[in-house]
Amino acid sequence: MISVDIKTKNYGQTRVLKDVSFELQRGQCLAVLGKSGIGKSTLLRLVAGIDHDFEGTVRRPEAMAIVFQEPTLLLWRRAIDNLLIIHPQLSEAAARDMLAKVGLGDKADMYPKQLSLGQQRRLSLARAFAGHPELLILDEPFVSLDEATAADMIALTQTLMRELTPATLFVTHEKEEARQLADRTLELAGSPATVVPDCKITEFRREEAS
Amino acid sequence: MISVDIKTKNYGQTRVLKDVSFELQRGQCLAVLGKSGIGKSTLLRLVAGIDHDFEGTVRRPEAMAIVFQEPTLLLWRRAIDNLLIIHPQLSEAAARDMLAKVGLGDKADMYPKQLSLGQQRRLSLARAFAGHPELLILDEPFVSLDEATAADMIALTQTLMRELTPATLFVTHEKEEARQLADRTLELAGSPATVVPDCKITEFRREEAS
Amino acid sequence: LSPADKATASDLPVLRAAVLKIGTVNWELDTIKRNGFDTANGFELSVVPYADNGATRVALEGGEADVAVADWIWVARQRAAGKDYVFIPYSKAVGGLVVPKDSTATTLEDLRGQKIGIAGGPVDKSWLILQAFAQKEYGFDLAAETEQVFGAPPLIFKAGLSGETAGSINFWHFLAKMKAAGMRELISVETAAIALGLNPDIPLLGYVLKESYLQEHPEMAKALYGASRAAKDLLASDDAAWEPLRPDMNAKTDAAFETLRQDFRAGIPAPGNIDVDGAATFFTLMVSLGGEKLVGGVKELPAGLFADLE
Amino acid sequence: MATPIIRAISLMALLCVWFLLAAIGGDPTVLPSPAALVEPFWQELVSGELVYHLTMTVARVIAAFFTALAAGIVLGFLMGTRPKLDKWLDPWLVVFLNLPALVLIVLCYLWIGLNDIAAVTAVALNKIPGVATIIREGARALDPELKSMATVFRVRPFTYLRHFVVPQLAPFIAGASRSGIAVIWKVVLVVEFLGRSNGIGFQIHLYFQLFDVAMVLVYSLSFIALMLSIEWLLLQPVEKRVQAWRLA
Amino acid sequence: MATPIIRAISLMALLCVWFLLAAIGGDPTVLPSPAALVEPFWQELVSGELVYHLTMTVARVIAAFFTALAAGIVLGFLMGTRPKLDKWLDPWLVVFLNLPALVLIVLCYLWIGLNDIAAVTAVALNKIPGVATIIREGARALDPELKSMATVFRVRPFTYLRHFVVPQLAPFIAGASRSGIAVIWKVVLVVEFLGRSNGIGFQIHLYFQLFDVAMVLVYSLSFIALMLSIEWLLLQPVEKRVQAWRLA
Ligand SMILES: Nc1ncnc2c1ncn2[C@@H]1O[C@H](COP(=O)(O)OP(=O)(O)OP(=O)(O)O)[C@@H](O)[C@H]1O
Ligand SMILES: Nc1ncnc2c1ncn2[C@@H]1O[C@H](COP(=O)(O)OP(=O)(O)OP(=O)(O)O)[C@@H](O)[C@H]1O
Ligand SMILES: [Mg+2]
Ligand SMILES: [Mg+2]
Repeated sequence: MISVDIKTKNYGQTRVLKDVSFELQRGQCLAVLGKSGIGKSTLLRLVAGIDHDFEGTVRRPEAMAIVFQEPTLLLWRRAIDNLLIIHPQLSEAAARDMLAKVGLGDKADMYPKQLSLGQQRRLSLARAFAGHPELLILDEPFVSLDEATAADMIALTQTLMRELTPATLFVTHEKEEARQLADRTLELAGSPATVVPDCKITEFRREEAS
Repeated sequence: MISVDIKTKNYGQTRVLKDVSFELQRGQCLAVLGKSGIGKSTLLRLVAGIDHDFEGTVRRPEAMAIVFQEPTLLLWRRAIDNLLIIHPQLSEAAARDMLAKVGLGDKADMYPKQLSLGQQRRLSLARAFAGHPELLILDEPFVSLDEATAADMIALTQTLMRELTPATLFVTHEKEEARQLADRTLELAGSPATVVPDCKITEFRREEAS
Repeated sequence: LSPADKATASDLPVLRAAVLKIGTVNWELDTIKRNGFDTANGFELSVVPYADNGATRVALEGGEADVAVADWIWVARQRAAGKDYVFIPYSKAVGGLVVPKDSTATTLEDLRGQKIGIAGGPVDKSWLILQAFAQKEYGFDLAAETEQVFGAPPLIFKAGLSGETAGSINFWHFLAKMKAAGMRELISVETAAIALGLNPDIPLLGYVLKESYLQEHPEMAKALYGASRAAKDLLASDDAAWEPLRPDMNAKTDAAFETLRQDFRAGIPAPGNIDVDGAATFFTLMVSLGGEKLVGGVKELPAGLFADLE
Repeated sequence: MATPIIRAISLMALLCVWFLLAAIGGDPTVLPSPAALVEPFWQELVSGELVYHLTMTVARVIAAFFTALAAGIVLGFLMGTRPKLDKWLDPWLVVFLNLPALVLIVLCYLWIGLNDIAAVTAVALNKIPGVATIIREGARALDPELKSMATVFRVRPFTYLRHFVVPQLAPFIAGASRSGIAVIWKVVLVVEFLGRSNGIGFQIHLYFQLFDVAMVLVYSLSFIALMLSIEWLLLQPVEKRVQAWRLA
Repeated sequence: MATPIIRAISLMALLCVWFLLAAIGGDPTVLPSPAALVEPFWQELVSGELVYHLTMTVARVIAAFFTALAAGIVLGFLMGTRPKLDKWLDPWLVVFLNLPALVLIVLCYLWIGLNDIAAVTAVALNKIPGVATIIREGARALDPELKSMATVFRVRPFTYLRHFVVPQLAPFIAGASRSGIAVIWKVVLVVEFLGRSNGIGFQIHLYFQLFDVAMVLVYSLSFIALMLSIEWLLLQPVEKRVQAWRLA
């Protein structure tokens, strides 16, 4: 359903990514691992179609949702409006419901700057979950959250993945998170970064099964 | 050396903090725990003297350094200048050295937006460490970093704490991090948030010793 | 200047004149300087050109100039408002109303329901006199029954030529150009004034000085008047005296140059003091026509308005 | 202190300064004291002149303002977001930005005729480049991350403009409108004295020719009073709502 | 395509439009074709008139521009960052923003005298409120988080202004300067025809009175040509450096 084949991605003179390719079917979840600054967010931006300046091809569905590494909210619109503007087909009740699910039931009428950073991140999560994405892209979605809240969010993500069966691509530094959510992992390493050969798309479920 | 006694802190009608008080000597490190949105960042802003709109008193030293939850960099100045502008007494060599310590040795001449988020956070850390703070305030400084990098940063922080012996106040969601860095922890809970009574300033070292 | 002249010139009182750089008064001032009529009358003329009438008045009021040019109705208004301005006649040239070459209009009445372009604004003297004339002659309310377009002189000039307006009232050197371009004078203000029983020989335009200045230089009024007369006499009689002025006259053709020279000569007033009674009649008419807007609060000609020149 | 009280005191202070200057100057024909304006003002008000000319001017200002603002915002936004287009249009912008008002006004009058369409066109043409210049800077500073977000979520163009772009441009629009309306009204004054037969500019120029400073001030200040009320009754409340998120 | 080429083509296109309009209009006294300007231009250039008047005008524009910009930025910054001060000064700002240029110019001339100090003062006074209005919006939009950062690290006021405030205000300053210099030059034109005996404004008005559109255009376009070169040789390179971080 989505197929990614990136030959090279440069920033100016610097080559950042080289030969990264994978496929992902609906319902599948791929975790992207790699150390800070390796090129994970860059990869996600290429996949999402934000950045077209690279060599290679990406096939992606139309309906996408994204959680950036930073919340990226409309600071001048209330929390609830941040959902409704992005998803015009969403009813207000459904939006409030979604806010409640991420623990922001009582913050619907606040401006983003009136929320703590963790709350802003959850708002950004709610925004991604409120649509019907066929491809869900999450860039470190659960940082800045305490353990309990993070667990809630992971559970919520799992529910969503089960209900809507999007293809999911997500970045994390926590092996544990990857294990809980992902079918497979893809680790980036090197300079320019490329897929680590020996563990090329490790398949957890199978691993676990074996 | 620093003494904090906050009676109440309101945002508009909402009371967020109530009766939070503690003291901290030079060389000591206090970890602030609590779930997302409880009021940790708010507390840090009161202690840092950014927000004066509260009831209570705070005594703090002059020389402070802070790492905000978000990088908060001068986007229009190169990485190295982000250190030199804030610390005019710093030599350029020292600044480059500090950048190398946080793993940004080759990124000195980049603008912040050319860095990955994790790199930006490390730049923000470098900025805090480059001065001679008597009070060091860190708001979730090690998120968005992979395990190895995070460990490096924690080690760096420990070195700095040993050399400069600032009083340190830091927020984290990772119990493990708190254990590594902090002498004591302070957990916030409730609404309005206040110090959790039973574990009022748990003292790790003593715990460990016992 | 010869060295001897220079020595005397520096001893003479200086009269600073603020004038519109393209104004006709420049022709006279130029002639005065060129022929030494100023030093001959015991002063030295220094001309400061400005690009706008308002600017010359600001210069006079602000003390940067000692003399400017205006009509005496304006001066009367200022005098009534407490300024110590006095008036020395310069020109009686007045305008008229011109219509396009192929216009069928023969009298003002024929302009009924049409547009008239007016350069001087609603209190333009020519416009006021023509209104009175239309009223008296035909019982026709010119202001009410035509549409007026007030605008900058060049725009009125152009609108007149293009036929956008059925009639135009403009400043006289523009009128000269309009006539040179084939437009026809429907009626001259002079004709209208005579019909209204006014003395057409009363010069409307003149030099304005401050009494305070004249107190310091008591001879200056007569000296300026003397120099002005000398220049006029020369310009009236001697075509050659015009040749050096020609580059500044902005006359593209010989015909235009001729018209300008003729009109200037026609505007030279008779020598001597102004006929105060005639001026008073004129002023009363202006008060009744222009009202407060034109003359301010005054109803009668303020005393001491005209400098004594004899 | 309550805002209306501050405003009143502040204006009073301005009035006092004026009284003082008038007293020091000592020449009511140069700067009449505020008290000396009451009568002429009343007179013009009762005669209906003031209201008539003010209405004409305001109508022109409004027409030109909205034309210039709309066109300027669109142009500035396009140039700010499309560097290629910007390169092509920039020379034109500089030329029209610096074309003297007089030239544009005269050309408009000569081509379109001595009428209000020409007047309003001239004023709008005068101000469009100025608005575009300011808005272009704002458009260049738009947050690229929000743009990315909109791309991924396939936000509709209109929604993008309304909820993403306009709020980010708000300070630029506010600045351009405020200083823009002031410039427009000043150009309207020129337009009116060059070729219209009514309006404040016509009156001001008339009384300036007559050197009647009191009347010039009466007419100038009437418009300023109007602008003050628009500022307080319309602009500032709207701005407060739009900027609420900053202060929350 | 290389920028200089684009600029050349773009200006050529403008020239073509003008040629066309002139041809359609068919009346060289209303809009002469560009070719008809060559001779008068050359004549004014050789006689030294053009250079003389241009120098005078440019000197006034520069003096007024820097005065207005400096004062306007300071005022706007203070009003934008101090809501209390803003409340007090806002009515004054609105009044001076909307005071007709004519009124200020005449008052300055009458008080200070018909000299260049009065002229420059009048122009600067005319533009300060406009600059302040735009900068105020920028100051209101300053990032409070960076301010907090500066507070904690005890950044010196001068450093704060230079490295925190100015870069954030840069788009507003750029917008205010560009549109500001254009307005200033236009007001200088008025100032010159109302009370100076030289400068482009003096010449333009003069030739307008004579209905010599060719000369009016010669003088207008000389200044515009100067502005284009300043734009290309000075402003745009500076802007490019200042905004480098956005494009990196
Ligand atoms: N300006 C504001 N106005 C109203 N409420 C606010 C404002 N700022 C913060 N709050 C509220 O105060 C509470 C505490 O916020 P704070 O940022 O201190 O949380 P936190 O403990 O740092 O959370 P996190 O771990 O998510 O960063 C939150 O519930 C937030 O909604
Ligand atoms: N605009 C740019 N210009 C130059 N280099 C860039 C630019 N953007 C990113 N980079 C570089 O590309 C590399 C990859 O960045 P990216 O944001 O993809 O890292 P990441 O894997 O997401 O890291 P993190 O875990 O810290 O978020 C980094 O080394 C960064 O410095
Ligand atoms: Mg990243
Ligand atoms: Mg926080």
